[in-house]
Amino acid sequence: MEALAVKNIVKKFPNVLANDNVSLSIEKGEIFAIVGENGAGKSTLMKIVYGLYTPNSGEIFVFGNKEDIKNSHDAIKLKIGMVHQEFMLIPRFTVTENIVLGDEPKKGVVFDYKRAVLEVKELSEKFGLKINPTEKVENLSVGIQQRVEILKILRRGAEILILDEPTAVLTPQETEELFKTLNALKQNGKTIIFISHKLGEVMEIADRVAVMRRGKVQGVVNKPDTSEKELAKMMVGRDVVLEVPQVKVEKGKVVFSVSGLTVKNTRGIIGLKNVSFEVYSGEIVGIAGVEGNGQAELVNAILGFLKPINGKIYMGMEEMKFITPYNMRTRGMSYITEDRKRRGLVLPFKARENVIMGQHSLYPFSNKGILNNQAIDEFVTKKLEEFDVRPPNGYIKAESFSGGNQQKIILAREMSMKHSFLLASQPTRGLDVGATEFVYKILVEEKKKSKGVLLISLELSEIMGLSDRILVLYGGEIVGEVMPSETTEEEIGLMMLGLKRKERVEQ
Amino acid sequence: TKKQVTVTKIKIGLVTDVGGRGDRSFNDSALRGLETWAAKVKYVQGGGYEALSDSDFTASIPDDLKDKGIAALNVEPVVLESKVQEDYIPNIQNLVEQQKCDLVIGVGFMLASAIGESAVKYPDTKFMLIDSTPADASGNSVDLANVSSYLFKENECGYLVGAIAGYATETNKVGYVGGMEIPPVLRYEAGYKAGVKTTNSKAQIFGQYANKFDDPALGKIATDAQITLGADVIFHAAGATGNGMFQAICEKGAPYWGIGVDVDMGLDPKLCPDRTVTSALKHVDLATFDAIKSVVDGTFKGGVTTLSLKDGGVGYAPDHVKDVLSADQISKIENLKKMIIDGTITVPEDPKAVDTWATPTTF
Amino acid sequence: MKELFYRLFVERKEKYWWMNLLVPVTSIVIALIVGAIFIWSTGRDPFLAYKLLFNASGLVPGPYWKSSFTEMLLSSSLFIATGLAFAIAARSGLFSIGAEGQFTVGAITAAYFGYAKPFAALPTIIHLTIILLMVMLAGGLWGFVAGYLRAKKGINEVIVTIMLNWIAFHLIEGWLVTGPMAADVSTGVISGTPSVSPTARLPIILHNTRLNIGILIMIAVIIIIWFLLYKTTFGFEIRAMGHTAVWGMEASRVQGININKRIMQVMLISGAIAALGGSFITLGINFHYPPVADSGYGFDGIAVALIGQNEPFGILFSGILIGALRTGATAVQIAHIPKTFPSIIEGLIVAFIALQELIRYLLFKLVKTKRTAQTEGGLTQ
Amino acid sequence: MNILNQSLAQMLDFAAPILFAALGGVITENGGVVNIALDGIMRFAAFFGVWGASVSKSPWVGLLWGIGIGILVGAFHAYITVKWAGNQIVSGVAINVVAVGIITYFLELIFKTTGYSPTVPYFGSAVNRISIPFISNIPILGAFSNLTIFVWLSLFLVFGLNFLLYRTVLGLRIRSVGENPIAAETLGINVFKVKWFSTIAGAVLAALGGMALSIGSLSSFTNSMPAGKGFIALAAMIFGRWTPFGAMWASFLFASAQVLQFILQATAKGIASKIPVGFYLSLPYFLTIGALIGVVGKAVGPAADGVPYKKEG
Ligand SMILES: Nc1ncnc2c1ncn2[C@@H]1O[C@H](COP(=O)(O)OP(=O)(O)OP(=O)(O)O)[C@@H](O)[C@H]1O
Ligand SMILES: Nc1ncnc2c1ncn2[C@@H]1O[C@H](COP(=O)(O)OP(=O)(O)OP(=O)(O)O)[C@@H](O)[C@H]1O
Ligand SMILES: [Mg+2]
Ligand SMILES: [Mg+2]
Repeated sequence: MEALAVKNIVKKFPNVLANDNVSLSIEKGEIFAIVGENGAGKSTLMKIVYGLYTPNSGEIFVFGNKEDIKNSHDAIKLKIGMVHQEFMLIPRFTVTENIVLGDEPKKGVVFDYKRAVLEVKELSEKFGLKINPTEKVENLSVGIQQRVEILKILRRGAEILILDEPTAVLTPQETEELFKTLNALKQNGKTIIFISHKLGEVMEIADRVAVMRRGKVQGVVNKPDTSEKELAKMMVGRDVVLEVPQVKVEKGKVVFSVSGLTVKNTRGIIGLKNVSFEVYSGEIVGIAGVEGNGQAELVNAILGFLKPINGKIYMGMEEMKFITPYNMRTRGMSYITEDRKRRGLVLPFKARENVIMGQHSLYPFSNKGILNNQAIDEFVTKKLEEFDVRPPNGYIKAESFSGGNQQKIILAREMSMKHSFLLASQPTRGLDVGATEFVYKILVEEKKKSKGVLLISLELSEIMGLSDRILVLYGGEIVGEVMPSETTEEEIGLMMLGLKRKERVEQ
Repeated sequence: TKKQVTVTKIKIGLVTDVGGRGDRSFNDSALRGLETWAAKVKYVQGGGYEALSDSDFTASIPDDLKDKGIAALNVEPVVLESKVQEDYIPNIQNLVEQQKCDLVIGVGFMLASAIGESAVKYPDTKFMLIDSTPADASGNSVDLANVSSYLFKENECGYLVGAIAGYATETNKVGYVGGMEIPPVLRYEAGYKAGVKTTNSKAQIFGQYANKFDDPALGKIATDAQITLGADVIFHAAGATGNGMFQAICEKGAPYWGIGVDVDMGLDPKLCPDRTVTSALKHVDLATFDAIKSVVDGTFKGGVTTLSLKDGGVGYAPDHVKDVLSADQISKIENLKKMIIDGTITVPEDPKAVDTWATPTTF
Repeated sequence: MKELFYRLFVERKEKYWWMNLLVPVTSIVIALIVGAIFIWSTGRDPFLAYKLLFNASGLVPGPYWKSSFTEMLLSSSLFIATGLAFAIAARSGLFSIGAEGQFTVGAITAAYFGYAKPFAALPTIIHLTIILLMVMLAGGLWGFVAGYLRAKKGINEVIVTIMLNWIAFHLIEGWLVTGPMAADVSTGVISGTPSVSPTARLPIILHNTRLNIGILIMIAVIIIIWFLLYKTTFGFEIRAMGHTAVWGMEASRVQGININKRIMQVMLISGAIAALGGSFITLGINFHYPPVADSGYGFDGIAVALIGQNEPFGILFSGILIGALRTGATAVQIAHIPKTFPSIIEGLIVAFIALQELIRYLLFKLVKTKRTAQTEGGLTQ
Repeated sequence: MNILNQSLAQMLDFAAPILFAALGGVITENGGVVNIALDGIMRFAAFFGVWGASVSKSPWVGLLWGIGIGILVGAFHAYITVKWAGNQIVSGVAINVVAVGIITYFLELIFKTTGYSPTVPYFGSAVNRISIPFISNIPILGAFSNLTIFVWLSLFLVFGLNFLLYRTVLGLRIRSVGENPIAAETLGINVFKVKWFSTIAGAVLAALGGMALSIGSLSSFTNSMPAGKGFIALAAMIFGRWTPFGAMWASFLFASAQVLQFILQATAKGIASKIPVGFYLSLPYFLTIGALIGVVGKAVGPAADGVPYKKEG
């Protein structure tokens, strides 16, 4: 039986045709994957189904009936649930409040919080998704937040579950957990639409896969009839190699180091405990770990957003006394952020302004504080081409670029800045295969240019493929230091979960 | 024929200070002199004027001015209110150039420079200035042939109401609420304190400034604070801020008394007539009327006129004085009044001088 | 000039650039129409009211044009000052309601250095320069306090600026003007501070009017601020801060902008500009600080900045517009309309600026079919 | 009654208008709409309350009129900021500016003055007070022995609003909309309806604040009302971290400083009497800043406060 069908959906945005006559049909009880480049129109299509966008034309059928879904309320009534690419959670609310919002148990007008907590507890037990109902969401790791999102839609009895890039922020273990849940839901007859850039996952979980490109459906394939490679090619239009060629570069001197770093996070809890390590020029040091084990504290301490209660940070040999992004950058740090919209870009600024930001006060971009537009334009044009930003027009606002291209703008900026040390925090989060490949290429380039790179990633394969040395963070401590050639994903996985420690390898 | 009448009418322009129409104080008082008395009209809804009935006209003249020869003068009023200081000069300019007024009245000492400058610029127009003499560019007083200034001895009427307060208080504590520390208000304060000191040397005086002429809520809590401290007679010279004083007095009722300022507030049913023991009167209305009359009669002269107790330009209102003071005390007040008129007593103008001021001992 | 042209017509060409000009103009027209209906519904003559208003406003030539036009420019320069003060803070993501207090601080500082003995003997150029510098310093400091507390202590600038307004007001009018700076009433007649010396008066640029160089100074300030915003690294940084303000200016900080320093600098500049406006009222209009000066220019500056869309040249036009409405305001009393009527128009203009989505939608509806209007002009709900 | 009780009672009386308006700000901004129009709304309602009371000779009718205009102005704010996703600050400024112009106009139109309205029956008169004589001599409690219903109402509303925001379904939804409207929308909550409600409810509370001045504590409207109290309320709301009790303490702090200031001024002796009034008068404002530096520090509002919510596409 057909659970959901969209027919000839067209959706225009002021600048793009996001969905160009899209038709798809999804069977009840299947896991249906949609893949496609950044900006292909996947999320847009799902938001239309969920009533968040109104299509310019086209029809939607739910369980065979033509439906007019005007808002999420309608969608919820039709038993459609959606986990959004960007989490739809209220950080200051508790888990329970987030889950029951919109359909609250009540006594008269009074919100019956006690009963809500009980209901959430039952629900989490029933689906095997463990959570603490009274914890505030802002205190949860992203993985647990994901559970909250799923519980939210399950509580509403959704029959059709849409998951838009649910694994982008999950650890392999968490992803495994999620897949178990999804398979169980499928056994219960639920229909699942699954969007992901990680083709391996798609191949693991999906029954059928639709490939979208530039707003159109390229094709729908049965899983057994296809392969990761073929999917990648369908998406991007060419062959994609995600394997990183191992280059060996002579290690130089220390470009960055921390010693005995202990950091309290904004909640006042110690998030990083006595961490020490060095990054040498010409090497990529990977930091592996489950999200919430000190990565954020480490990054924020390096940027000066959190003041360490103990320990020192050095750029080269120089101890950094007053740590601000400005001071770190003038001493030779570049930074790729995990949160490009909030940290990486000034969205309403044009690409050109974003590209020179940070160097804007240097010659030739400015002279005695006055901007030199000609020099800026020349430089930006060159960089946009070099980094293959599409479209290569510096006068378009950053917010109008797709996620992948936004990331390239950030790369163009950070790479062109004079630096000896690169802090790369989850540089491929949410990027499609093409863009991910590009980022990998850039990181290897860095190494070749004898820069030191600190790569923080939740993606174990990424860490294994790129790093020369891997540090594993667990509970704010470095619980192991290994060389990728001498370890396995399993071993690191165990360390990440705090089940194993490994001494520092002496060189 | 009606048209002819309007053409021959003398036009009188008036610029209010920022307080504007309806301040229940000297702007309104000046407007009474111009609109009610000189022009015999009533300001009505939708703007404009309508004729005033004879009975209303008579009723509008207070008892102490009945003998001042107030009668309609067949003039046409043009009133411009000022929103901010910066409006004074453009308003005067408008009245002179566009409205072609014969006399332009500036209400309040804040117009001193504006009138001073304009009088030089328009030597053919006559000006009247209330509460101040005209000022030149450096703020000094100048004598101009086309400006007639009217000053008031607020300290004299302040003194009399202070003397009444000194008798009226049962707690030996009296209060004073000022708007801002500006000359006329300071003169009131000085007179009031001197008056209290004269009739009741034991009395403690609470003084407060709200720094605002237009916030009754502040006047109310200031008064409440004084009542809390034990004051039972309170005088204000604070414009609308003082309305809050009457509000507080009215709410508390007996035994508290309020004293009004500028006009006879004991007659104003909108304030607190039942608990207004007296008011310090300052007849801006009379001064305005007199100035207009001099223009109509052709006797207008430049120079300064200072109105005092002597000529009835200031005074105190009888209101509830009889109910509070004994006959003996009332006659003493009248005595004091006489002594000021004949110069036996000189009331201080500066509150700081009150402490060292020698109080009269026999009266 | 080329740059201005570029900004107005080329850069804004995002499909329907004319919208950016048409929307404010339409707002003004609709506000005037609504105002007329209002006057008419209260039984007064809207035509007469507007005739008086515009004749006296200086916007349209008429019999007394010279004086009304110059008066209009005189008051516009004050609105431009407070408008710019709000705008520059707003552009950097700060919400400053402090122009009111900074304005009065400027006015009192100008009065002091205008009459104080050692300065009063100096030649005009030197005297004025000293005064204006001191004015900007004092106003700048007043703004800086809010900037400092925001930058160093994270204290919301809205509260601090509101409190500082009142503190300025009470200290000036409850202490300085009636105390140490009070004019000697025994030698003069004005209340408040003594008059400033003739060398402290802003030179008149049009004979027989009050129009002085204040407006020229303000135009220069507009150009400087525009240059600062769009041509310098400083402006680059504060615009970045403004754009990222919703997220605590995080992106700006990460990119190496010293936002704390910039916040303090911006508040200093903002305060200095507002104070400059305040000094004009002392040095060009009243020539002393009056005992009561509850002017409201600071709050109107917010409206001016918003009508001018926080753009320096936009504020030039909105400042002139509001200046004209104010200049014409007292004249409407001849038609027995209260002097605050122009405030209604001013508020309505601001309201329609806030409703620009609606106006865009309506304008598109005029020129296009309904469907495209919905997707391109406005939003559907 | 002792001095403490009387001063406390005065403090409550003076705080009420500020508190009402601050509570109005709390509910509006918890729903994600910035409300700098508090001052303007207070002015509208202060006038309409008096007008109603003057026409009907009953303060209760005035109260209804004031609430009515509060609803209208709130709806205007909501129409601009919610329906058309207009800039909330711009809309608030528009209301403030219009209020200045239009109320003076009305004052002249209806009462033929531009200064003050006539006095009208009000809630401060003895018949309209809630008198509890037997507690009048108990310290502190005695302050409550003779308050107007407006003061009581302001105190009850603190509890009421706290209950609404933190205990009821509607409150949960209001806060969710102020924190993350898109999330609320995806859960089927009608964000627009909630915002309309919180904006109008906030305006009604601010309207009560305006009336607490004109027909609550005084008995007439004066043209300068509310003399900047709306902005003080705005500060109190931020100071109180967007919570009802926080707003209450902030309003109390401010009002106590004001009462204290007058008492100090009145009783100043010796050296203290030489201190210029300006210093006394600015005491409340210095205290507020001092409290922010010393105790309160950084305040963080609802996450989506001030961000226009548009439903896209
Ligand atoms: N609200 C919007 N307004 C304007 N354009 C939009 C909007 N949302 C999406 N777009 C545009 O529509 C296109 C499709 O975006 P969509 O988010 O559907 O892509 P996607 O396939 O989900 O990409 P990703 O893999 O990065 O999530 C993009 O080009 C994007 O720029
Ligand atoms: N209102 C808008 N106007 C113009 N562009 C928009 C608007 N809203 C979103 N976009 C753009 O649409 C694109 C797609 O939106 P979306 O949030 O799905 O990002 P994305 O391309 O999927 O990137 P990511 O990989 O980070 O999810 C982005 O480039 C975004 O900046
Ligand atoms: Mg997407
Ligand atoms: Mg996307």
